[in-house]
Amino acid sequence: MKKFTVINTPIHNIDGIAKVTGRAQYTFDISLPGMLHGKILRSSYSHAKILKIKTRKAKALKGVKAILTGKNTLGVKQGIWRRYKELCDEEILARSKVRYIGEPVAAVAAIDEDTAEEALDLIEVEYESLPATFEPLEAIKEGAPQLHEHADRNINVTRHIEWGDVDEMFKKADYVREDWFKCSSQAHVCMETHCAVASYSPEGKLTVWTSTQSHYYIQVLLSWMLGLRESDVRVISRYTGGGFGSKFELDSAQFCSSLLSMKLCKPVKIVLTREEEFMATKRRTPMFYYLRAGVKKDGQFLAKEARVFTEGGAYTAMGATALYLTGFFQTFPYVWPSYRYDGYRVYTNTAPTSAMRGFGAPQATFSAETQIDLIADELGIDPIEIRRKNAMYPGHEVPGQAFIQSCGLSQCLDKVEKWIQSRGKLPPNRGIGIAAYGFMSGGIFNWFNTPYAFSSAIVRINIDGKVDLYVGSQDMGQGSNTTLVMICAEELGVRIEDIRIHMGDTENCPVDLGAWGSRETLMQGNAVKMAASKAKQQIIEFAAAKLSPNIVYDLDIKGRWVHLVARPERGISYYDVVKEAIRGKDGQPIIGRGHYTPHRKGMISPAYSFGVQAVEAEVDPDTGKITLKNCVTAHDCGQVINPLGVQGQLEGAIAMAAGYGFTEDLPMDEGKILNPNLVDYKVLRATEMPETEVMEVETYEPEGPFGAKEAGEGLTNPTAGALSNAIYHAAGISIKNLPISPEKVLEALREKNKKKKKKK
Amino acid sequence: MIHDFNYLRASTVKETLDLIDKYKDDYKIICGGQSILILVRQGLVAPEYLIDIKNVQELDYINFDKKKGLKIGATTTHREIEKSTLIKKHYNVLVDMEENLASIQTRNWGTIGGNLAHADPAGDPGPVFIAMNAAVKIANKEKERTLLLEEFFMDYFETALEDDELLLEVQIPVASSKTAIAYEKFNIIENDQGIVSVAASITVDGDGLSCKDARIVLGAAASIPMRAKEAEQMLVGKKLNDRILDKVGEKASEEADPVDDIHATEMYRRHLVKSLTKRMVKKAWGQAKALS
Amino acid sequence: MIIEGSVILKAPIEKLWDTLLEPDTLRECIPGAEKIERVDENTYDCVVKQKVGPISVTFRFKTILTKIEPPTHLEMEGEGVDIGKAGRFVQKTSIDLKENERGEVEVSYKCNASIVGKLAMFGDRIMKAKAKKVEKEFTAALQKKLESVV
Amino acid sequence: MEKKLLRLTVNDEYHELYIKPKKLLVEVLRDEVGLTGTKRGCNTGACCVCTVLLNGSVVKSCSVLAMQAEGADVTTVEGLADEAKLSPLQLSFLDHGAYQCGFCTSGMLISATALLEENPSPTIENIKESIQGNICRCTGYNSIIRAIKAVAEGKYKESKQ
Repeated sequence: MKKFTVINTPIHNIDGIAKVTGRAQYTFDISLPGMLHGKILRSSYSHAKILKIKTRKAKALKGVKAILTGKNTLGVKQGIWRRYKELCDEEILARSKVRYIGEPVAAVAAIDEDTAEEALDLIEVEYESLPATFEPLEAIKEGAPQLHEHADRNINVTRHIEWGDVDEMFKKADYVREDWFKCSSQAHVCMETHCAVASYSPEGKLTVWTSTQSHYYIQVLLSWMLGLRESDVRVISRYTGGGFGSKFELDSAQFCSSLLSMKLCKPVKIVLTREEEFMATKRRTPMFYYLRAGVKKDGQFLAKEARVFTEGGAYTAMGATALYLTGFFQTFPYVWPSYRYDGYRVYTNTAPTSAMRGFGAPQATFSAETQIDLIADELGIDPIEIRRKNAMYPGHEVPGQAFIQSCGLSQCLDKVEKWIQSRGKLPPNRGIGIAAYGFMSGGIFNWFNTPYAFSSAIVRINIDGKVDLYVGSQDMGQGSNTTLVMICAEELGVRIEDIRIHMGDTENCPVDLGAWGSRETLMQGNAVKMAASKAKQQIIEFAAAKLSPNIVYDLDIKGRWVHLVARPERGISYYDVVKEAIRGKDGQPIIGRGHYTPHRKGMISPAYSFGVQAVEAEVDPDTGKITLKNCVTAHDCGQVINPLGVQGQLEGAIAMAAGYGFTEDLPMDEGKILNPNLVDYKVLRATEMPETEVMEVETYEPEGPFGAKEAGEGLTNPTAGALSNAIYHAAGISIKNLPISPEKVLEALREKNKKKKKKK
Repeated sequence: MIHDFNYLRASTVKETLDLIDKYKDDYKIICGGQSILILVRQGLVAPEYLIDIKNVQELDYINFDKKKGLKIGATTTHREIEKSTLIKKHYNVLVDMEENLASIQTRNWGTIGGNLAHADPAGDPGPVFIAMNAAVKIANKEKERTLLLEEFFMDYFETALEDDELLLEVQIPVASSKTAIAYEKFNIIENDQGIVSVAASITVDGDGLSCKDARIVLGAAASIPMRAKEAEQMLVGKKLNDRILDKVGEKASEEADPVDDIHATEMYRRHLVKSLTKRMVKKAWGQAKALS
Repeated sequence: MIIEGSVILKAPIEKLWDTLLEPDTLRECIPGAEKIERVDENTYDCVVKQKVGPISVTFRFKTILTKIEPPTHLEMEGEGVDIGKAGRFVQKTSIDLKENERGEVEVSYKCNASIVGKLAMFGDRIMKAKAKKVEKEFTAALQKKLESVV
Repeated sequence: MEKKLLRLTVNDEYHELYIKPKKLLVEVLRDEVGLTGTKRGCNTGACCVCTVLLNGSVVKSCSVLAMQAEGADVTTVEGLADEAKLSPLQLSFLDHGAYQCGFCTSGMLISATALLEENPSPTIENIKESIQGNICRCTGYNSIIRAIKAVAEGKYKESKQ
């Protein structure tokens, strides 16, 4: 028999038919009887005191039902890093002070959106403008305007990581180089903007439909903010139109619609506009990176020092995690004998920066990989070779941080090297750049302070053999429902169509922390596998009793056939066993419970994915324009569960990460985002996509379900760095400031030519 | 938010002109609406009356006459121009231009008249039509008038249209058999609005070696699609070589009057004007030469 | 958005200074200025109308002189809103007058202006273009006005 | 503002509706006709997730005033399948994983339907151009391109269903 019957076959998303027929109902599509529509008034000041908010005129407008301000809240300062009080700093509806353009100051509910919007114009807010600060390197200076009373010099979070004797190792280095990098911001651009429909009933129960990556977090944060019992808040999220890290914190649509609904006892819907989405939801953290690296002549890495200043924006959000992860992944996926990292997250009067796919790692990978190619070039070593020499390997321990079990990095390097060789000699102005990367499979640190297991699942087998799988994870398009169904089917020995998944509802689903940090496959997957295994055990017990084989025989289920492992032809139909088993259990359906929380797995994650990406790009020396030609990725995500899903994640990540590399940016003027629309914010289109190829390197991860690891975010890490290296090899210029716009390329080419002339 | 308006649907030119005349104080014309609706939706434009001319069939035409040239009615969609066999045969540059103008969705509904009347200096048709020496026919209730397209554009989003006037038609004269036109825009995302664009029209002499006439038109390089007249002059009577191309590019770049914005600095735009001018002059010249 | 530039004028510096502070000067020179009135020593009430194609805005705002060092340095700031609620306008400007050895005065100015709100959504490109145009017209008018002082 | 009569046919069903003239086609389809398969993604006509067929041509339903669709035939994603029988493109999208979150999918399917109607054997370039305006933030487009190509190559003929 084949090793697997379900796993590693390309399965289309189990939500597929609903999506291709337009039947999938997103929060954006929900309409309830008597539903009102809400709009949010946002600050046009980057830093100001709120002196007075006059709502009388707005209230008088026909069709306006309620207007609420910060005064109508409990005044809770919330944050997703619940474990640390000082990191809970965001009120969502500001009470006395606004700290960025776009911060909510009032919320209106009216009979329709137009009326609500008209009312916004009638609300009069009296502000007292305060001096503001926008850049982390300015905001951290003595005397800069201070955003929060508790944060001197606007320092929000600091993070130090160190191992080995850095100073000593630098002394041993033959070659040391220093570089500064500037990593820009990026918008998530989920096609479904943040939205929520909240419905409060006089019994004291709040139901919120919302577009989210974690209904559990939203449930907990809402109950805290609104003074409700956790179980009296029900959060439902069946379909989510994209997340990418932007939808697992409490947002203004969720909070304001709930607040308005509690006041009116009527359903209230709030959908953020695309402009609000750009201006006032969270975004990728811009980082200023200082890197110093010391290596031996032969390319062996010795010492690395990194200092990072991140533009935090006005509130902590998930920024504390980004600060840690960027520092950790700065050394990835290499063995650095010594490393010192100091990260500073600095408050600024800009929209808060937070989680976005890759979570600090794309910035780290861009800077590290660009610098490694510069080092290799200086020492005359091939880019593949220098990476191979220092590559992480199975069994490596990152001191005090992580233990690497499975690692297919060197196989990835081999595959990409072969591909590069197959390209032969490239036409002029063309170059191939590579970047190696790794990422975590779910986080360990419990900053949310959940008392629950990180992931839980319940499997219930009905009389007809149909399996109800209850999970707390959230499918936002990444395909976790499909992955989990596959894991469940494989473990139970049934087919995909035997399983019906239930998710996205706090009332019916066990707790899971949600879809972020690439955690679902491993963490929720382990919980599902355990639940399925426990259910399976019950079936096998009955089957064993019925088949009464020699006690030394082992039973298993595959393809709905419960059988003796050693003699597969001896068995009994899964359906028959289930029927009898339920009868034998006094009519109780078969239920298995599973859960997963990592223990003794270091600080970061229980498992790490690895990979190498090669980008082939062309540079037009006349205009500086960059064209992507090929993007080839060798990826170790452990045992692949769904090849179609992995490919989708990979190609999607390339589009987003290439955008980060050369087209996407959020330029600001005094804290105001200058391109808050999809005309001026440049997302890659079909015409800009390079040819893509994915080469799987399968390893077995002992900690993952069936050996699987993450295949979601890590893929976002390499592209900007590989692109920067491709440009370096195509045109001999290194650009350390994202995004690599044609204008920057042209400027660098000019500089290069000037230097050349001087040399002559 | 869209403010309420009175919706008036016209089905003939006469009806339209009557409506315009009646409501000239506070109206806007909508046809394909691909530009105006964005402003209306933001609440930045809030007319009392919106006059819809999408159904004015009599302005939906593409006519070609060997002597009089090409005439395109104002309500003709971009897609009709792109797919017209007449245009493909006689004015292929327009097909190229249209194929790269925004999305198919926009081209299917957006019209040539609307595009020109919106007068975005980064629009594609403006520079190409000016390079072709196009004129526009305009009318009010009383009379019709014709003016050169290069005189039609006045400023950012401003045209020579008076409040009571309607754009009826674009007219493109027959070009000399030795004229070729090339157009390119620079952008990072294909079919996006140009950061800079250049159209060049080159007419060569009988021998095909020297330039008899040249028109160079710059898009997104000033408040209107502008001709680089001094650069044009430098070409007349000259033979094509790299030196002259360099000089012409330089000159066009000097003549341009671009702004700094998030997509490009002024200096970079000037550089692009130079690069594209060189490319387009060379390309058009090559094509013109092949004609002779 | 920063707008800066300078003009060189042949006139006595004191006279230029006085003219500069006249509400009439500003009203005549700022394109679209409909009203500029001095409310007190250091405060002006302003109404400025601007138009880009089909979009019209009318900003009503106060300008306060925050630093006055006659006859060489002037700083002012102001903010206000569009009466149609299209946006909020903020500006900070400094003006320096410097005499040179040829008896001319160089008037240099630096204005940091910003618009937040619906209007800003319209696009940076248009705003910058408009600002450039306004600046050109302003400089030309100011030059003319100050020259007439002589 | 007074409501006006709008007559239009959506997915072969005739509707007479009274609407405010300022309503956009997408709003009427979603709120009045009740077909929420067509989505909205921006306010600037830049993402094409609201793409529908209007008299057989793709348009952004957010950039067409509903009143302009008077007498027109509109096809939305809900009109692509023949009852339970999915269209070849829908099947191919499933097989190729040509969607993830699904929010852009209806627009993509409509664009692809229009392409194949006009050009049954498109090149990869033609396919890319046909969905050039449609933003997808999840898939990176290549799976969508493969899905459309597979249908063009005849892999989803009637018999396959």
